[in-house]
Amino acid sequence: MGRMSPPDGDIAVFLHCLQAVCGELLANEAELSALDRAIGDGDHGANLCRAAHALLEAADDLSSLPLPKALERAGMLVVTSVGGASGPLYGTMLMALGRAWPQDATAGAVADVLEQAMEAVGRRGRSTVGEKTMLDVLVPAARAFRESVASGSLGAALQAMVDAADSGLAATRPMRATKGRAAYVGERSIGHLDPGAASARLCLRAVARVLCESGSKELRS
Amino acid sequence: MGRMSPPDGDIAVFLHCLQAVCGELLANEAELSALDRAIGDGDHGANLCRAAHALLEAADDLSSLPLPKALERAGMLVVTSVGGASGPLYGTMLMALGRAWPQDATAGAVADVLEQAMEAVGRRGRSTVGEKTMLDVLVPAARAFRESVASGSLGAALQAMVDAADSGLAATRPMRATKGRAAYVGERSIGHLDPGAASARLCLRAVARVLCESGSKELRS
Amino acid sequence: MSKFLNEPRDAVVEGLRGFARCHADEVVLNERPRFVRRRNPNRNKVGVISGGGSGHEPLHAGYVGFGMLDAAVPGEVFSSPSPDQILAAAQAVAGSPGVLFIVKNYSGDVMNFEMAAEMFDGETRRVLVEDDVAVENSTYTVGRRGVAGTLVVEKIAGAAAEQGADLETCARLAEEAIARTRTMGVALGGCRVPTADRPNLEMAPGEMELGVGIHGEPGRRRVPLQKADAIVSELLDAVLQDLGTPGDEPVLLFVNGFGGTPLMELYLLYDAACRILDERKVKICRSLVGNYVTSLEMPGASVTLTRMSDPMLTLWDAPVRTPGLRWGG
Amino acid sequence: MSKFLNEPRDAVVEGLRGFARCHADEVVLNERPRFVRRRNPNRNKVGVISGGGSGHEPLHAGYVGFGMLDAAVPGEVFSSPSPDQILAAAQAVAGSPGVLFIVKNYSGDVMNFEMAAEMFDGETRRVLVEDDVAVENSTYTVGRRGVAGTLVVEKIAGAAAEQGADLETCARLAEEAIARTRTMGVALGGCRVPTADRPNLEMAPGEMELGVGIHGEPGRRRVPLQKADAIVSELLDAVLQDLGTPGDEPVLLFVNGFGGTPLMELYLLYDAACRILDERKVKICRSLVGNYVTSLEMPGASVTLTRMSDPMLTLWDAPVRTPGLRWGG
Ligand SMILES: Nc1ncnc2c1ncn2[C@@H]1O[C@H](COP(=O)(O)OP(=O)(O)O)[C@@H](O)[C@H]1O
Ligand SMILES: Nc1ncnc2c1ncn2[C@@H]1O[C@H](COP(=O)(O)OP(=O)(O)O)[C@@H](O)[C@H]1O
Ligand SMILES: [Mg+2]
Ligand SMILES: [Mg+2]
Ligand SMILES: [Mg+2]
Ligand SMILES: [Mg+2]
Repeated sequence: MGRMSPPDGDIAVFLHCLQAVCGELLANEAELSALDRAIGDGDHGANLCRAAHALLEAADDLSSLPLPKALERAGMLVVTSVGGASGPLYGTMLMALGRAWPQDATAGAVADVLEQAMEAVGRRGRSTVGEKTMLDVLVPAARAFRESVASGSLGAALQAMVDAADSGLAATRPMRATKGRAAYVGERSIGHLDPGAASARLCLRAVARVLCESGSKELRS
Repeated sequence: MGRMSPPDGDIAVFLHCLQAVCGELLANEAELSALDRAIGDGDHGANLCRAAHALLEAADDLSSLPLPKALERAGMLVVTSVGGASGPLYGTMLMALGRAWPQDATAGAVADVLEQAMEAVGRRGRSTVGEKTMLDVLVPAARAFRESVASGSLGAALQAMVDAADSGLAATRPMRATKGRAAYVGERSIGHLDPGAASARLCLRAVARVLCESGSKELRS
Repeated sequence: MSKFLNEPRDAVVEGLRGFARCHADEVVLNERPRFVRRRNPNRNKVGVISGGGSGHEPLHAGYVGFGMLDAAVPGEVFSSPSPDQILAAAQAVAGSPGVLFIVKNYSGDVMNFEMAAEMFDGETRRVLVEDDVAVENSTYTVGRRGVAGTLVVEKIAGAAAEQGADLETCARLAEEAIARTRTMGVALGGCRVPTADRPNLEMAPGEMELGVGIHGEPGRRRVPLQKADAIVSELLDAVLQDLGTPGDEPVLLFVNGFGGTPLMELYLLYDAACRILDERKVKICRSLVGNYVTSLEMPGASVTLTRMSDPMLTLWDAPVRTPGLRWGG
Repeated sequence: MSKFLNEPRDAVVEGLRGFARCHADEVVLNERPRFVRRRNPNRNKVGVISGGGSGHEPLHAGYVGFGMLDAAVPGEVFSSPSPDQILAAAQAVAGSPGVLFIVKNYSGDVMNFEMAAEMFDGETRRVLVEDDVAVENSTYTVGRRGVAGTLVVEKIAGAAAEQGADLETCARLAEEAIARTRTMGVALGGCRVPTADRPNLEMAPGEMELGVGIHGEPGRRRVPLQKADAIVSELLDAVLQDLGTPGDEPVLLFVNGFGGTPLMELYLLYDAACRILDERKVKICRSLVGNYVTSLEMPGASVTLTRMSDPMLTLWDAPVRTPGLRWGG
C-alpha cells in the first residue's frame, strides 16, 4: 500500500473532506440538538454548526497551508468557534493530527497518527471508551482502520472504520453516561444515543466517503 | 306605610341582610372576577369575598351595636378588608347610611338616606351615572326605590329597586368606561358588563329578598 | 404558571415576612395593619410613603430605606391597600414636616390614600403618578395609569426629603418628575395572581400586547411579535411623541422588566433603545435596566424616559440604600 | 416563551453591548474575542476571572467590579466560552500575582479553561465549583455541577484578591468556600435558548422537576407540585444531608431565582427556609434572595447553604461594587 493521495493532492482531499463534514453537520443540526436535549443541554447541533461555518469561511485560507498546518489551524478554529465540550475535544483531535502528521503519509502511518489523536481526545476529556461519549465512536473506528489497513486495501479499511463507528454509536444507547453533561442525569441517560457519538459517526462517514471516492474505491453505504 | 321593621328587630334584619349579601358574594366570586378580568384586573370577586369574610366574622360584634353604628362599622370593615376601588366605594355607602340613618326609620326616610348614600359614593369616586361603574346600578336603584315607596307598598318599592338594578347592570354593557380601571382599556371596554355594577346588583337583590321576606312581601325573581 | 405557595391567600404576607427578615437591618414589617417601614425612621424630615397593590416587587417595599421611602403600604396582589394600613404607616414614620404620599393613579389607590389622608392628623400632600402613555383615552377623565415611572418619582422625592427639603418642595419636585416622565410597555405573555386559577392576560405564542399595564391588563392592541428593534422603536415613538422632543435636555433611560423576561433580553432592548435615541439625537445621561416594577412573572418590558433637569440629576445621583436600589456613598 | 430578539444568534452580543453601555463607568466589553473586564483593572492584585455559558445573567459579567471579578468570559447561551476568549481576558487583566480561574464543573468549561491556562504565559490557579447536591451519581466520575454557589465563591475569592491576598491564598479560600457550599434547585417550568425553537425542559402544569440544573437539564425526578414549605423542606434536607449538620457554625442562606419566579415567591421560599432552619437549630448569619444565577426565564429556584467561618464572613461582608451585587462602603 502506498500514500493515501498524491503529495500535491493532500490539501485538495483535505478540503473535500472538510466540506463534506461541514455539509453533514449543517444538514443534521436539528437531529444532533434533539439528541442533546434528551440527556444534555440541547446545543450540540448549534455548537458544531458554528464550527462548520467557521471552517467553511476559512477554507480558502486553509487551502494555502501545508496539510499539517491546515489541520492544526482547523482544530484551533473548532476550539474557538464552539466552546462547549465538543469544541476542545474535536479541536484537540484535529490539532493532534496536524502535529503528528507523517512526512510520508502512508495509510499505515496515518492510521497510527489517527489512533494517537483519539488518545489525545481521551486525555483532554479525561475519558475512555464506555463512558457514553464521542470516544465510543472515535476510538473503535480508529482501531478498526489501523487493524484493517495492515492487512488489506484502503477501501476495506475505510469500510471497517465506518462499520465500527456505526456499532460504536449503537453501543452508546444502553450505556449510563459517566462523562459530560449526560453524566448528571445518571440512570436517565440510559436508552438514548450520545449526541457526540452521533456527530463523530457523521464526520467519520463523510471523511470515508471522500477518501473512498478520491481513491476510486467503493464504500458500502 | 310604617317602619321598615320593628325597632328591636332592626339589627336582626340587618344581620339577615348581611348574611344574604355575603352569601351571594361568596357564591359568585368566580363570576365577578371573570367580569373584572375582561376589562379590569380580575380581582373584584376576591376583593369582595375578603369583605364578606370580614363581615361574617364580625357579625356577632355588629349585632351588639345600634343599627347606625353597625352600618358604620360594617362600612369601615369593608374599607379595611378590601382595598381596591370597590372597598372605599361600598364602604363609603355603608358609612354614609349609618351616619344619616333616621331616628324614625320609615321607608320614606330610609329611601332618602339611601339616595344620599349613593351620592356619597359618587363623590368618593368622582363619578356619575353613565361611566360604566357600580353607580349605574346603585343610583337608579335608589331612585326607583324612593319614587316607588312614595306611592306604593314596600314590596312594590323593593321590586322597583331590583328591576332598576337589573336594567342598570344591562345598561353598562354598551358603555365605554370613563372611570375605574376599565377606563384604561378605552374602546375595548365596550360590550362587557361592569363587574362593580354586577356586584351591586347582587347585593341589592339579596337585601330586597330579605326585606321582602321579613316584611312577608313577595318579590318576583 | 405554577407557583411556590402554601395557602394562596397567604402569599403576600409570607413574602413580606421573608422580605422583612432578609432585610431586618434596614426595614420592619408591621403585620396588622400591614406596612413596611424603615427600621430607624427620621422624624425630622418629610415622611415619604408609597403603596399600592402587591405583585410589583421590589416596588414599593423594596425601596424603603435611606434616600427613598420611609414606609411602603402593600395591598393584596394588584389591589390597593386600605386606608387603615396607610394611616398606620403614616403615623409610624411621620414627623412634624408632614407626609408625602406617592400614589399611582388607579381609582382604588386614589380613594384609599384619600381616605387615609382624611383620617390622618398631620400635614399631607399627595402626588399622582401617571406616566403610561399607552392609554389613549382622549377625554382623560381618569388620567393615565402610573407604571414604572413611579420608581423615578420615589427616588427623586425620597432624595429631596432625605436632604431636608420641606413638604412643599418635595411635592413640587415629585410633580416635576411626574411631568417629565413617560412610559410605554409591551407584554409577551400573561401573569397569574396567586389566588386566581387563570392568568390575567391570555396570549397565543407569537403575539404581543402593546401598551400593556403592570397588572396584565389589556393595552393598546394585540399584534404579532416583531423584532426587538421594531418594538423598541414603537415604544420610544409613543413616549417621545407624548413627552415632546427633549431638545438639549438629556434623558434618563429606564428599561424595566415585568418579571418574566431574562436580563439578557432587557439589556438587548436597552441596546436597541440607545441606538434609536442616538439616531434621534436624544442624549442619554442616566440609565437603569432591570426588574424594578414588575407584574409577577409577566414576560415583557417597558421603556421609560425622564427629561432630567440639573436638580433632578443631583437628586437621582444622591445616595440610596434600599433592598431594591442601592448606590452612592 | 416569546423573546425580545433581532437575530437570535446575536442575542448574546447585543445583550452584552447593552450591559456594557449601561455600566460603562464600571466595565468594558471586548467584542473579539468576547470578554468583559473592569474599566480600571488593578494589575497589582490577583486577577479573578470566571466565565461560562451565557443565559445565567447577572452571572458572570454582572459580578465584574470592585471586590469581585476582574473579568468575565461569556460563551454562547449555555455553552462554554472558548480558550481564546479566556486567554484574552486573562491577558487583559492579569498582573504579576497571577490569575485565579473560577470554573463551574462542566466538561466544556473545564476543558476550555484548561486549554486557556495551557496557552497563558503567567501563573494560574483553577478552582472547580461543584455545589449541586442533586446529582446522585454514586461513582462521581465527573463530580457535581456548579450552580448558584458560584456566586458565593466569586464573592469570597474576589474580596480576598481585592484585599491583596496572594494567588495561593485566593485559591485556598475559594476551595474552602466550595467545600462549604451546597445547593439544590427545583423548576416549575422550562426555558428556551434564543436560537432554539423548543424549550429545554417541557413540563405539564402542576409538575415540578426536583434537582434541576441551571440549563433546564433534567434533575432528580419529576413529581407533582407541592406546597412551598414541603418543597423547601425537601431541598434543605438534601442540602443538609450532604453538607452535614453545621453544628454551631452559622450559615449563609441564599435563595436564588432562576429568572421566571416573582420576587414575592422567592421571599416566600426564604421565609419557609428560615422557619425550617430555625426548627432544626441551624443559625442563619447572612442571607441573599433574588435572581442571581438564572436560567433565562425558567420559573424555579434553588436553595444554597454555605457554612461560614469567621474569615469567610469578613470576606462576604467586604465592600462589593458590581452591576449585579453591591454593598458596603
Ligand atoms: N469528558 C468528555 N470526554 C469525551 N467526550 C465528551 C466529554 N464531555 C462531553 N463529551 C462529548 O461532548 C458531547 C456534548 O457536546 P456539546 O453538546 O457540544 O457540549 P456541551 O456538553 O458543553 O453542551 C457529548 O455528547 C459527548 O459525546
Ligand atoms: N371612580 C369610580 N366610581 C365608581 N365606581 C368605580 C370607580 N372606580 C371603580 N369603580 C367600580 O369598582 C369596580 C372595580 O372594583 P375592584 O375590581 O374591586 O377594584 P380595582 O379596580 O381596584 O381592582 C368597577 O367595576 C367599578 O364598578
Ligand atoms: Mg450540549
Ligand atoms: Mg379589580
Ligand atoms: Mg385590583
Ligand atoms: Mg452546552
